[in-house]
Amino acid sequence: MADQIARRRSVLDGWALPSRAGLASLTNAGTAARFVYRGAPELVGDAFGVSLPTVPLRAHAQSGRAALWLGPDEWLLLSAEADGSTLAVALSSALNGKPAALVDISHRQVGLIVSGSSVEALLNAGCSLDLDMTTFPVGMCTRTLLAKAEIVLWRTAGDTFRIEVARSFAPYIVALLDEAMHGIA
Amino acid sequence: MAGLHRTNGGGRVDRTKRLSFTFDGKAYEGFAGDKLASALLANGVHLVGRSYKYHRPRGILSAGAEEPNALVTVDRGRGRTAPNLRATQVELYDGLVAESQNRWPSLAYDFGAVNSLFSPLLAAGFYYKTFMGPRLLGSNWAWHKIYEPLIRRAAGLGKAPSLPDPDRYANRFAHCDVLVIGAGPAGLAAALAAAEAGARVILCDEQAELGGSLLSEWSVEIDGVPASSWVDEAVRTLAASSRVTLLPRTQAFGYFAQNFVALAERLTDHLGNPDPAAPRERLWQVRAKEVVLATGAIERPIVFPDNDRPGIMLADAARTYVNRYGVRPGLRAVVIAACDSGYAAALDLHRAGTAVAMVIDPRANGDSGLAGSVRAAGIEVQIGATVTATRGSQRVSAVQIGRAGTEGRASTGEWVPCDHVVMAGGWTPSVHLFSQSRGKLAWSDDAQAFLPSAIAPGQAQRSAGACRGVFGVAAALDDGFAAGRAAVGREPLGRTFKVTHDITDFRGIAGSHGAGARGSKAFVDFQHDVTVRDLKLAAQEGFRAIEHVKRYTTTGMATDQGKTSNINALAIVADHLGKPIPEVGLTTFRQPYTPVTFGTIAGASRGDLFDPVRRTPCDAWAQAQGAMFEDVGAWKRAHYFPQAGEDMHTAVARECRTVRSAVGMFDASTLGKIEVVGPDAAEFLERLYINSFQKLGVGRCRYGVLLNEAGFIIDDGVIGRIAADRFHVTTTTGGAARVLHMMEDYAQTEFPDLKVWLTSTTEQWAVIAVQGPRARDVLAPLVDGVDIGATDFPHMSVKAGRICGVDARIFRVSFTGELGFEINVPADFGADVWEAVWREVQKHGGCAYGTESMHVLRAEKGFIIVGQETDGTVTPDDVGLGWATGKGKRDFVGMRSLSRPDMVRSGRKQLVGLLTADPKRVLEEGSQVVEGLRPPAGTPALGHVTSAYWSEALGRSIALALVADGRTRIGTRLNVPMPDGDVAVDVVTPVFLDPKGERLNG
Amino acid sequence: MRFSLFSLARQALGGHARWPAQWRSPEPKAAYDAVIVGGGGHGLGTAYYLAKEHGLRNIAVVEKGWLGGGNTGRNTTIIRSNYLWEESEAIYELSVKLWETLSDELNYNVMYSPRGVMMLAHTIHDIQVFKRHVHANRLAGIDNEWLTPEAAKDFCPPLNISPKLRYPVLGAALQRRGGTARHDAVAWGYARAASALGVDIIENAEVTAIRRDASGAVEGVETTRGVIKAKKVGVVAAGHTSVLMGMAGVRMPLESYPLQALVSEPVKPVLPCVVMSNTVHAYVSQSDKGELVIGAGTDVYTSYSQTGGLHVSAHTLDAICDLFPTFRRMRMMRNWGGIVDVTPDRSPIIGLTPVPGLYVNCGWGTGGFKATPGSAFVFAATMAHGEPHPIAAPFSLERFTTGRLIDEAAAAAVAH
Amino acid sequence: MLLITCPYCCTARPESEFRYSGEAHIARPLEPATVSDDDWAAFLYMRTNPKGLHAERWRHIHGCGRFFNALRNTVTDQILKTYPAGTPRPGLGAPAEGGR
Ligand SMILES: Cc1cc2nc3c(=O)[nH]c(=O)nc-3n(C[C@H](O)[C@H](O)[C@H](O)COP(=O)(O)OP(=O)(O)OC[C@H]3O[C@@H](n4cnc5c(N)ncnc54)[C@H](O)[C@@H]3O)c2cc1C
Ligand SMILES: NC(=O)c1ccc[n+]([C@@H]2O[C@H](COP(=O)([O-])OP(=O)(O)OC[C@H]3O[C@@H](n4cnc5c(N)ncnc54)[C@H](O)[C@@H]3O)[C@@H](O)[C@H]2O)c1
Ligand SMILES: Cc1cc2nc3c(=O)[nH]c(=O)nc-3n(C[C@H](O)[C@H](O)[C@H](O)COP(=O)(O)O)c2cc1C
Ligand SMILES: [Zn+2]
Repeated sequence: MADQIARRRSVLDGWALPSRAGLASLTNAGTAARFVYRGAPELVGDAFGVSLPTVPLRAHAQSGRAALWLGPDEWLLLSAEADGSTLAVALSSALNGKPAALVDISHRQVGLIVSGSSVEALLNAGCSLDLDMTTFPVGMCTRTLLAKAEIVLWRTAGDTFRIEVARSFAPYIVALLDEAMHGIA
Repeated sequence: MAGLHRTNGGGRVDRTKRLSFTFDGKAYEGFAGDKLASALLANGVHLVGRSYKYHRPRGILSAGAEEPNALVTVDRGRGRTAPNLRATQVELYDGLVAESQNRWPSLAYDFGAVNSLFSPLLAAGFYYKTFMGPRLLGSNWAWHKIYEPLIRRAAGLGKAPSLPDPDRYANRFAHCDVLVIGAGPAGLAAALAAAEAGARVILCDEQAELGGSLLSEWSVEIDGVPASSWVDEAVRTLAASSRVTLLPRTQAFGYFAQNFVALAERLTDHLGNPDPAAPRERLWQVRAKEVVLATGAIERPIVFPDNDRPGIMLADAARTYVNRYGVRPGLRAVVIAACDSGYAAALDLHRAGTAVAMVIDPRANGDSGLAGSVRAAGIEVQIGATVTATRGSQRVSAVQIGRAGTEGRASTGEWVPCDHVVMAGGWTPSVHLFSQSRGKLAWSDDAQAFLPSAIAPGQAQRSAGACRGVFGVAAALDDGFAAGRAAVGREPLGRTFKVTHDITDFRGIAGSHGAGARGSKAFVDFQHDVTVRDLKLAAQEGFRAIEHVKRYTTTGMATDQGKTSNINALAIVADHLGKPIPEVGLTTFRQPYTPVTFGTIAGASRGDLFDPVRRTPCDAWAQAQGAMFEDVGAWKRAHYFPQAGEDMHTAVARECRTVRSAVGMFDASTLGKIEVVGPDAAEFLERLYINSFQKLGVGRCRYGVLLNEAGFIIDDGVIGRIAADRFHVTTTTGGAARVLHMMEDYAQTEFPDLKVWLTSTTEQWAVIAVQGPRARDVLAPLVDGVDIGATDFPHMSVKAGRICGVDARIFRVSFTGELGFEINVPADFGADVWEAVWREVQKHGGCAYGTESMHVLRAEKGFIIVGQETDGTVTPDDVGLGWATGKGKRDFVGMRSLSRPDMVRSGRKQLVGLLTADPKRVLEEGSQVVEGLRPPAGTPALGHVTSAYWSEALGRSIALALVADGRTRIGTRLNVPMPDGDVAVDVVTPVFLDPKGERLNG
Repeated sequence: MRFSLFSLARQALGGHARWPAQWRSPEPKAAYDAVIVGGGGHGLGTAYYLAKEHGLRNIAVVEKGWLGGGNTGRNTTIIRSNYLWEESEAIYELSVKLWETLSDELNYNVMYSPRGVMMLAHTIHDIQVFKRHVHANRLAGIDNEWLTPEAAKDFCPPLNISPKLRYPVLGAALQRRGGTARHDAVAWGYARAASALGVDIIENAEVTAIRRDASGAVEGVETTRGVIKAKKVGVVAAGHTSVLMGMAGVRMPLESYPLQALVSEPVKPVLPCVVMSNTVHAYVSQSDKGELVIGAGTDVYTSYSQTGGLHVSAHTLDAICDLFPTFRRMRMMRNWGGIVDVTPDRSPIIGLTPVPGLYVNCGWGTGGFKATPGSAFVFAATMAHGEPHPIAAPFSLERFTTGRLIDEAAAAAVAH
Repeated sequence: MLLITCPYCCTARPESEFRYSGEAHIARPLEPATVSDDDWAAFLYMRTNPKGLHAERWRHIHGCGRFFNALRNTVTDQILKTYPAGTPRPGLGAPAEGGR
């Protein structure tokens, strides 16, 4: 029996996340349970508590859980709980034997919250999408690029986005947004 | 600082704000709002540069981006040096330090001017014809040793900075409904119209102030107010709208497919004391639904003999200096007017107090409506006359007037003394961006210019104002307004602006107006010193395509890209060939419109932002231990862990020894991992890999080899079956993304019938390899929920269990030949679990080892590294992996290629081991293997050394090599020729250690 | 008229009025013994060597635009022969040997400038690959040497060898005989020399069809300036090869991509050699006129547009600025593109085709300028004799069926 | 930077989100083992490489991850249609999309 229990250490631990007064700031979204679900959306049933969006580039979110459309057979399931094992069991048993794939990726990536009145300009330093509210409304999500790193970008409020990024790319994203803060006004 | 050359008031400079600056070390003063050029002119300085080839004295020709002559270096110190800036664009700030270029020892006394003596020799293309002999010391000797170095030293304008650039550069992607480029009357009106309709508008102009040519107007009134006040009001209106982005100091430099336009914004160069942390420039990458090009037109010089002396200037520039900057460039002017802007300039100069000696109009029937006003001002106007010669060493002092059409003949016309010559050759619409967007240009006889015609497919744009030949303020405003409305899908309103004192004749003339007497030069391309004679010589020598003329004479190839010269050059060539201009055609417009700073394009990509630095969860520990790292793809991997006093070789020897004798731990987190899930997962892998997977039991692993369809190895890795429908596939570090992409390709497009899904889990898991006879002892106290004992957990199996209380996938695999495990834990636990394992490892006298030891350990076992033993030309059989091929498989990716003739021939290179006769000698990777001793140059190689190490376990060097028919050569001696002599090697099987694999069981 | 300092001086006295056209511009004849399609360096060179070495004088070069307007006039002019495989070494080294005397041979100064080509290694893998080249080249008698980072900096002072670089310079392979040449002069020099030997050079004539007789053999070409008969047709059309071979019903293992290059404003000499880095994608030298000549990458998609995306040049400038931080304030003056025909193994195709009488020389991709003289020399021999010159033989079309590829890409990435 | 309409995301995205994957409609032989060397070489290497309309494969790799096909004019780089992988090359009867 192990006499030591490992602690969790996020790749963001120890990083001073940049902000620029009044314009934009970056915060750690904190630990979350994450799954990639691939297969037919209806197979998940009610097990997740949030229905899987079938409209492209949409996220459904409700009481700490969110399902983000990533592709026609791929969703990112996010849950604001640190330990996803119960959820994993629930989902697996709902899927039991059905042709689909559920993969736990809780540690694969981290979440960053970017917000502020200049959030669009800040993100547009590296993201080439049109982030205007008319073309990228609240509730829209997509996989895309932020400069040289792939991210999932999700608008959670008018002036707030959540970025999901693979853990080894997180320092790059933070440094890039730090640099970009010099260029916004 | 009133001085002779400042007007008494007027203009857009702020006369209350004096700024001091230096040019070539001499101190001067100017006003806020001045450009370096206007401030120099205000101080009576005309000589600002030397030409490229002949080092002729040159002055300020224009007042804008098209300037070919007045190039300076601005130095702000500490790496903030910028060569080749146009003085006409450099905004004055207090303390500005500018230097002239391409002269030695000084601008006034330039030694390079001796080139003028040789100028008869330096005709177009001269260097192709000479510098080939003498052949004293072999062909080309003199060229290499004498001429080329001389030519190089003479070439170039400014000097490249010698210190790294400390500034930052920003980037912004933007989208809009309408991007308006150019903020003259046409652009402002277009922006107003689009903004009125509520559209998202970006309006950019390369100049510091919006307003374009209106800023240079004195008498024009628009809707009852002076042009300049109208501009201020229009800008205020636009600025008030939140949907409008105004970008002064921003040139649109590139127009790409699908309305993608690149803009470069200057942010700090105009400031005296910029924040050193603020970005210097910003790249805007704009995707616009519609683009309105309102880029105006550029005035052409008139080509007459010695038309390049300082003091000779474009008419529009003269008007701009007088009207916008309150500067009188000369005291006594001669105006050559082939269109209205010349007459207008005469009036403006006259009003500002310059004595206008004469206006001459080279057109036989030159009848400007303005001639009357000019005469009324008491200025003599000569029609059908031109300048046939000029005088003045560092500034024009007189011009000789002759009849137009007296080309080439010495004329005996009168000499008119002057210190300023103003020329208005006509206007060339700025179609650069339109043409870059791959729109078609058509020659207009009417406008005597190339104008935008068909728009390229996929682009949505319109041109307005002078850039499409619609001249005159009123017409430009109306045209712009209509374009702005059309861009947002509205009907034209038929709005007309009321404009007084407009001028409308901008056509002018193009071509040469006299090459002049021998010894004189009529310049077409000022910056590259291309004369009328050069152009004619090119045509005479058979360079008839305009593209050939350009390349043979270099006309239009200087930093101004021929903005003022291309049409004149074209007209001269057309005239010489007796062809109409459109038949001769134009050279290609390319980005950038004017030069763009490298840094602006590179942006934030420097240092660690050049490419993301990927680090593993265990990396901080390795850094703290003083590990040395190597780059593998974007990853930093611990290469070795030197202890005090150790170099790489001693560290690696120690690490290897420790693994073989006790235990070592290794961070394998960078290995690619793909979770392959679905009822058809096994069948899918069966079709991709050479191996069989259908029968692989749950909990078992297999070494998989992946080929491309050409039959060559591209990746490998251990694949574990986690459940009937779930595999944990590992790939090489560098191959992870490539393999996943390839798998998706086959899953989606070749085998869509299979129910299988792929998910990257590379970063989900931290992977800690524990290898060595004590590996099990290390792990035993840490794991629970799983039996890692020998019987229950054989080599090549995988189990779920817990380590340090954390759910883990534990593999029993070995890349060292020792008893080994690879622990996969969720990445956030990686660092802690690593440290826990480390504590155990230390108890057993173990160590952490890096990639170098990993390479040695696997080489001792003859395991290949994809990318080292393979190079994209190697089949499984070549490296002895034929055994891995699933028996009886009908197909897998690359299988068919393995039976192509070249794959089954004899003589293929095969993996073997090499042992040097001298056991201490470590071969060099990449060295060649041959048969005989002292091979003469040209001896074919049998193969090459792929891996070579000092093997601590064997106490000697080892090497792997790919050698033709290598397996049949086992037992023979070959030679590796090195610069210091031959190295004898014996060919052996590639497994150096424990061929039976007994150590796997610890 | 021979070119020399003497003739230049004499002509100067006469106001340069008597220089003749450098090549004749005749009307096309109805038939020739051989027609070369494509007036780039390779095509013009082929015509020159056919006339000079094989006595074939009744031949024509047919060019759709202006001579040298294809990739010959668009490339970054890097010349080197330090390739990996023996087949490649042979043809590129033949070329370098010809470059060394080409100005004399053609009586046209092509400004071959062996300033040294330095290829930077940034990873251990790079070191392995470049050392393999160094050893292979040494065995073949081709100069190529290994430099430490310090030696690399000595050779090229503005180079950044700081270990803090994102991808630090770990060493370099240097070929001192490598360098650059004046691209346009190569086309003009071959044209002038070929024309003097009787070759007809026909510009503004686009080949629109390839005629074959009943037996399937080549009979001639149709052009926008009329039909031209010939029993031998050599297609040397670089990026347009697939289009031309398609006219004869032959599918090719080629894809045509836009490849970009750019130049900075001219500055006084700062960069004494050619620097290449495949890992970070930077290729830079300084021209005789002072511009930094920078090679960018290809776009990812096939295209005949002769332009390319901004991100492609941006990617290169990122790398240039990192390797040469003093160049960050330099400015891009012009950016352009060419169309390069790329083979699966990044080696050229030289030789016979399934159509009797039809020969092809293509697939030089991003790196064929350096090969111009050698390629033309062996292709001329191949066309003259109807069988591959020994150096050309390995570069046959059949290799794609047998699998005997000459893969220069696998080991080396881009090959300028 | 081309703008490509992904048929799965139903929006136009910059080329940087995509990976080009060569000519479309080159089917992998169902029984490779029975194919001649020549035909296998044709499958591996021979390409149309047309100057004009090109049916080609793209993957929205930094988006939805799907492969799809596009009809693009290689002279103008204009993309006239995008369509799912596995469906036949469409005609161009319908007005061109992807451009204006
Ligand atoms: C940006 C860039 C950088 C490069 N850098 C280097 C480098 O540094 N070093 C190096 O060695 N190589 C380099 N290359 C590659 C090199 O330029 C080419 O491999 C080489 O120039 C090809 O020469 P060519 O004579 O075969 O082709 P081209 O010069 O392209 O000649 C082919 C000719 O065929 C003509 N043609 C096409 N179709 C027809 C038709 N139907 N009828 C009549 N004529 C036709 C074309 O108009 C063209 O003039 C580079 C290429 C580019 C584009
Ligand atoms: N001052 C004169 O003598 C003069 C000269 C020419 C035209 N005009 C008058 O000007 C009117 C034409 O107005 P217009 O609006 O068409 O042209 P304009 O010359 O007034 O404005 C064009 C503007 O575009 C800007 N520009 C050009 N290329 C650019 C680029 N790539 N990026 C960013 N900005 C760029 C220029 O800086 C300029 O401000 C006519 O009324 C004509 O009568 C007057
Ligand atoms: C080695 C080299 C150097 C060049 N130097 C210059 C230069 O100094 N000035 C310039 O305007 N163009 C220069 N060019 C680019 C040409 O002007 C032109 O862009 C190129 O030949 C492609 O032709 P196109 O742009 O007309 O399509 C150079 C091209 C090459 C290949
Ligand atoms: Zn998509």
